Amino acid sequence: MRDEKGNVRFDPYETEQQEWKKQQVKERSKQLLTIISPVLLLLLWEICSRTGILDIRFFPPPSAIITTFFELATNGLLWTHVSVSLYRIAAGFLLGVIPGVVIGLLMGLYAPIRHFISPIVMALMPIPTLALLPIIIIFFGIGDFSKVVTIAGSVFFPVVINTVAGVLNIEKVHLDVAKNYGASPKDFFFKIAFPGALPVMLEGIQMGQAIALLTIVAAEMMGATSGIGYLIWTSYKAFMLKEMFVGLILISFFGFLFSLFLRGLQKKIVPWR
Amino acid sequence: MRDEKGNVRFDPYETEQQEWKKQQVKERSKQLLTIISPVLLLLLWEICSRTGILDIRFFPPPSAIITTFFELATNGLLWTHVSVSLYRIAAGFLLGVIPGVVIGLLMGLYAPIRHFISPIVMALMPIPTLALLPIIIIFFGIGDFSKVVTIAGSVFFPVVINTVAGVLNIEKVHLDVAKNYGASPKDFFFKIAFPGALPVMLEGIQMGQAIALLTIVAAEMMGATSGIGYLIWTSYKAFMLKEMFVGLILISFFGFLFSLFLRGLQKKIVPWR
Amino acid sequence: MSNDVKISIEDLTKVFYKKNNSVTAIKNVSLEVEEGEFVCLVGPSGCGKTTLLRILAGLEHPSSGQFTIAADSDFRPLQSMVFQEKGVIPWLTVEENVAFGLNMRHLPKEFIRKQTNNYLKKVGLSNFSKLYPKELSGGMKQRISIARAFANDPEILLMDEPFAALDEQNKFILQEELLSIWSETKKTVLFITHSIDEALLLSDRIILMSAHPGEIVKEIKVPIPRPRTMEQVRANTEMAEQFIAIWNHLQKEVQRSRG
Amino acid sequence: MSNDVKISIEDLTKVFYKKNNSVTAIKNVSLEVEEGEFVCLVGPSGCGKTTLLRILAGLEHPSSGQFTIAADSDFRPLQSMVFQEKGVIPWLTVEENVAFGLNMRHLPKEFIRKQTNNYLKKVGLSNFSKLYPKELSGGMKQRISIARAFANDPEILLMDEPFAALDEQNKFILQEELLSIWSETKKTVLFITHSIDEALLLSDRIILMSAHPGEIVKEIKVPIPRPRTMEQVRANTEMAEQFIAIWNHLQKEVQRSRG
Amino acid sequence: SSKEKGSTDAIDDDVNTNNPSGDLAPLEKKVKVIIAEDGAASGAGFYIAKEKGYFEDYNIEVEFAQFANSDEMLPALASGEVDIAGGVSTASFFNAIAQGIDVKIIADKGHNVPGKSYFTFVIGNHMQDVIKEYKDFKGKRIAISSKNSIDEYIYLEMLKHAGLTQDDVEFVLLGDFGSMLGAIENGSIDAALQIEPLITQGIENGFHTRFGDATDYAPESQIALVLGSPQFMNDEKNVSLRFMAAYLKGVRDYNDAFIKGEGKDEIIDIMTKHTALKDPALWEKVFVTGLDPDGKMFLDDVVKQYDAYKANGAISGDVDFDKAVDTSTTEKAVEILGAYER
Ligand SMILES: Nc1ncnc2c1ncn2[C@@H]1O[C@H](COP(=O)(O)OP(=O)(O)OP(=O)(O)O)[C@@H](O)[C@H]1O
Ligand SMILES: Nc1ncnc2c1ncn2[C@@H]1O[C@H](COP(=O)(O)OP(=O)(O)OP(=O)(O)O)[C@@H](O)[C@H]1O
Ligand SMILES: [Mg+2]
Ligand SMILES: [Mg+2]
Repeated sequence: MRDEKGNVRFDPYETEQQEWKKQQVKERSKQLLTIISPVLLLLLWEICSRTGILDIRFFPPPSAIITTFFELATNGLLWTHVSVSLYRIAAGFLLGVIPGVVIGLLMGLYAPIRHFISPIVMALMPIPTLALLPIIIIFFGIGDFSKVVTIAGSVFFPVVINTVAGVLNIEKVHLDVAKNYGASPKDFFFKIAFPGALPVMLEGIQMGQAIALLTIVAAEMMGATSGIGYLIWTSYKAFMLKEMFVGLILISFFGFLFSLFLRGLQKKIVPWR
Repeated sequence: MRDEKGNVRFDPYETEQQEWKKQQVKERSKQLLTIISPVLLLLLWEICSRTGILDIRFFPPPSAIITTFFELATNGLLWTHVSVSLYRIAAGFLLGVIPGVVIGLLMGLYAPIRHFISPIVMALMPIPTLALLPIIIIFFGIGDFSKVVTIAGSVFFPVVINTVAGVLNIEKVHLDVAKNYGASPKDFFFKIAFPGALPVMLEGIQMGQAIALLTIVAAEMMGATSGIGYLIWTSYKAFMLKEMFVGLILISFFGFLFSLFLRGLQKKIVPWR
Repeated sequence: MSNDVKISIEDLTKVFYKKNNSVTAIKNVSLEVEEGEFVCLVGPSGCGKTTLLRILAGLEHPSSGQFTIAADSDFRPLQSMVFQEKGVIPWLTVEENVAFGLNMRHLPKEFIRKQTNNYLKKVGLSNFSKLYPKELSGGMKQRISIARAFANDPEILLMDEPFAALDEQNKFILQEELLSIWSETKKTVLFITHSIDEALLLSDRIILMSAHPGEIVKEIKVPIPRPRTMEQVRANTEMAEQFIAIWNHLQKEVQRSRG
Repeated sequence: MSNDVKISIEDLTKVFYKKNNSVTAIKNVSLEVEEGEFVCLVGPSGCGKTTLLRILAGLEHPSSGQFTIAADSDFRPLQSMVFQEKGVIPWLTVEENVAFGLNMRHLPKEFIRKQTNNYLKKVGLSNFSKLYPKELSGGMKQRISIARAFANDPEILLMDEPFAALDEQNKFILQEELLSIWSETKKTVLFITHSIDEALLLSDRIILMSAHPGEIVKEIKVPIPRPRTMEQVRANTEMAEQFIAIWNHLQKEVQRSRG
Repeated sequence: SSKEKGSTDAIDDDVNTNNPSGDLAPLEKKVKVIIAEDGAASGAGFYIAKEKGYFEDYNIEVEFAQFANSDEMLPALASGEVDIAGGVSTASFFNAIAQGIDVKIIADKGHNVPGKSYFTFVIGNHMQDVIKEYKDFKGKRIAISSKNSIDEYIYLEMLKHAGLTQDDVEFVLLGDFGSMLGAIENGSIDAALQIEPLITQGIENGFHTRFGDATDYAPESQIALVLGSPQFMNDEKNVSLRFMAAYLKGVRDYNDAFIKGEGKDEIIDIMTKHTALKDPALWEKVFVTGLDPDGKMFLDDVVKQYDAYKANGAISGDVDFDKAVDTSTTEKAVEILGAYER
């Protein structure tokens, strides 16, 4: 395009469209990277264990692990493990989140409760689940419930801490609004405190989800007869590393899935963010 | 005080001073609660195990645990365990935090790196430490270093994730300021990206500290000959529950201490907050 | 306009006491506001305007002195406050925000719906009623805050610099809207502002305060008849004089409190 | 004041292209600013003022057209921007913030120290040099932003509503300070504001823009001699006319863009 | 650690009573041997030999590396991180060998002494009136600490002995023995295959009572084995021979103490130092691990166990026992020390 003076002129709209298209290509190549990187990692692993850079006895190549995965999948055992673990994770997660939220809200709203409970939370939090297993067995036996409790125990702490932080971080002006418009304690709780704390609370819940998965092996170490953690632990103890890696990859897969799921849920639950 | 009309009048200054004093008393009683609550818990435990509500064989009363603590302390063994574990925690913590911060900053600053690495981080994060122990032993042997690596591995993830979040959360206007004033890449990194990400990063480090403690038992389950985790594990296996509880209480104590320490450090490191 | 006293403030003092330093925010403030009057409170920053309003709003206790708000009806709340932009509650939709006061009073659903829709229409937000505040501009958020307070139908309205964060053009549009709603409802309003133009445009009476401790030092009746326009305010030479008078007072107070 | 052209903007257009809707932020903007001139850009919200400034500041690329900033000296940076309050970097002390541009240019330490102290004194922040911004009021933060830009000694200064967030009294104090520093340095300034009073008080020339797409529709020379005071601006009837003219233009543009 | 080991050329097995050990000459250079341990009493031979200076006599320095259980030692052993380990017979162990992890089975590290089994069944107090005979296990919940291992093997032998099938009882996998105490106390399980000293401690604390004796149905079960890393056994024969000689001396002292009752106090002293059982009085009560003074193992039983795991599908690949079992060093050491007088 040339203007009256004969200079080359560019249509600004076209220029920006070109720019935008370039941007889009870049964007897509980034997304591609996200898919490529795990594939690349697996490929590297495959090559390393085939060429002997990785000890094949300890690191069976992904192809072998996938074969094992299909074997386990076809004989149906895998689904038992997966469904049992998912049930325990879900139940443990809920059993940790619900009291975590309730106690967290109470702590956030009432300073004496907060001052009373927080040192206990601080003291109990660093105690590793692994060390609590015997105590859990004594109290809750060896059934499914003890696994659920184990998971719940580790989910509880991040949820409680973030819920308290969430309540304390509610902007003062919103408390003023509630007071000025005469909110009753009940209304205050449900219309201000709970939704106000929700975003930070959900961060804690997201963390709780990660921890629930991290705990499943410890939870299913004892008294279990199935579950992904059981699969990992017994395979490992029987030196069936391919089976162990199937379990690890399953956990990693579910971790990924749950994260995405919770992020999606978060958008639904806090649409105002 | 009475004004000219004979009404009782209050000196506003005095009224507020009284109010303030009342507030102070309240404040102090809250602090008292914070001290009372763990004491109360221990007392309850003592009473329960003395009256048989708690099975004394599984839950030795705190008094007995304290006696054991002093026995272990006087024969010097305890200090070996504590110092060895503290060393491992400190080293593992650093070994997790430093790469976590560096990789996190790179991921935050360079989108392609972020897109490439984040799926790997997401996939590896849910894998429980417990299941990684054999792999760690293969790579790093059974010496102290393998324990340090175990701890580092679990510290790494929260730090990396929060560092990325920290960088991405830097206010756009600060990036504009840097660009407008012609910051070089190096200056940008050290004057904007790093300090800008620091507050969120420190949250991740705080979380990493908690996880380092949670991991110590798993880390010292294998190939260790001392350490608090070792103490807990071997005492438990030998059904020496008093010793086990000494270990648990030590962990809980250090967890408390580290939290306070890091909170203090945080105030020093980010004085602008 | 009747001559009944609606707000009566008597010798109000507020001291913020802390261990090492205590601040007397307001000192011996006495003021009467008539039913239906629109009063602006103007004064240098930190002179205690917000503190006074918060005491009236029940968000702060006075250290000494008292105030009364005359109640015409048992069903009405005594006062409602128009907060700044940030006072809009982000997790409630536009509609829910406007209905907030009514919901807190657990009025009949149908009544709430009608009242809310009515005020949504008045501030031009009917089409946005289901949106969350984050999707709205600053001016629209401020409209929510105003609608919320008016919808609550209180005896008096308290406003603390509701338009401070808006740009000049938006500010004026909202000022006009506020005046139009106010003239329909004839509420008694106590309004804080730093903007002399705003005070001149909106109020029947301007109360000038001194730098801290905040005391009332002067009252100015605004002489222009309503409805007013900004052009009138700017063109009127009497107003220009008033402006400069207030301006000089504030400059002096600011200098004094800095020096 | 020389008559050299300092900023020359030629037929600048900026389109924000998105998949479904594209916005033409500014369209065919041509403008010349003389050396040492103080020019205010006034226009309805969303008309592309910020976009234009960001292009000059090198923070955005134009879609078509070009601009040049005449450089007197090789050592000076071409432009520096005064950002709003939030542009003050919270993890740098007041001093470090003011020295930011100089530090980025890695000038000699001693020079930086002198230049920084000089401008800290000019904006009255010498006593606060070691504090972090969070400890300062909004007005003081804005002083940092101004000192930072002036200390950098650029060919031209770009300011995007630097005083929008301040209250009226503080705003005026800062306006006076800005004028005093400006009159010492005689920098070329391009200043965005929504406040007509501000534009009348500060500028040599006011450029009026239309609602989007942003085009320049009118230029107004401000006739009052410097130094000016707010009293003069308010008392002067010619100014009052100017005010109302601009005011009406803006009201019309706002109505048009809403309709 | 293997790089610093002594020469590997010719085996120096000359016996000379003037040597500090009274038999083989000490190594020219001090050599460090790392032993993987899990704190079990079956490591007695190592502890005693260390404390009584039998290793030192040969200029061997030993270092113990603690593991939670023996399976976790295998990777460390195969990669040469440790030289010696105690292995409990498990599918994992055979699997590792079958998949190319080269370890050598060299000597006995634990078997049940008839009538005094250190690894046997216990029943909860709530079962005392219910379980009188082995067949009464029918319908009960029995905890075993691992599958496809000596534990399950003994369990299955017991069921066979009781005339029960696996479907007749409820199998519970409970990862470690400590947890069995809690589980049996609160009634989550009815019986458990428990190990000393937890058996005795559990009896003392009233959690459970011993039920029968494992030698009733599994008389010659090889429970634990001493394992050597292939490098250590093949390339450092001078060291491994001396190591084994010292170990056997330790084991013999142990037998002297617990079987013959000679020098018991000193041995108990050593045991309290190295194991988690710190109470000397309790050592008088526990049924100690049987350790053969000549290092002999029930090899037939090892093969039988292997076959059982294999039949269970728990093993992929095959173990060549000729390659995996290497008792030559042990036999040579016995030759040098002379047979133990029982
Ligand atoms: N909660 C509080 N604790 C201590 N001092 C306070 C508190 N609230 C206000 N003050 C002090 O009281 C004085 C008056 O504050 P107030 O906010 O009422 O002023 P203002 O007139 O609203 O100022 P602005 O125009 O800046 O909004 C100030 O000196 C302030 O520092
Ligand atoms: N990065 C961007 N992407 C898309 N559209 C943009 C972007 N930046 C600005 N715009 C659009 O360009 C137009 C002009 O915006 P700009 O911020 O320049 O206006 P303004 O005159 O500064 O407004 P205000 O007075 O409110 O500051 C607006 O319609 C805006 O929505
Ligand atoms: Mg105020
Ligand atoms: Mg703008």
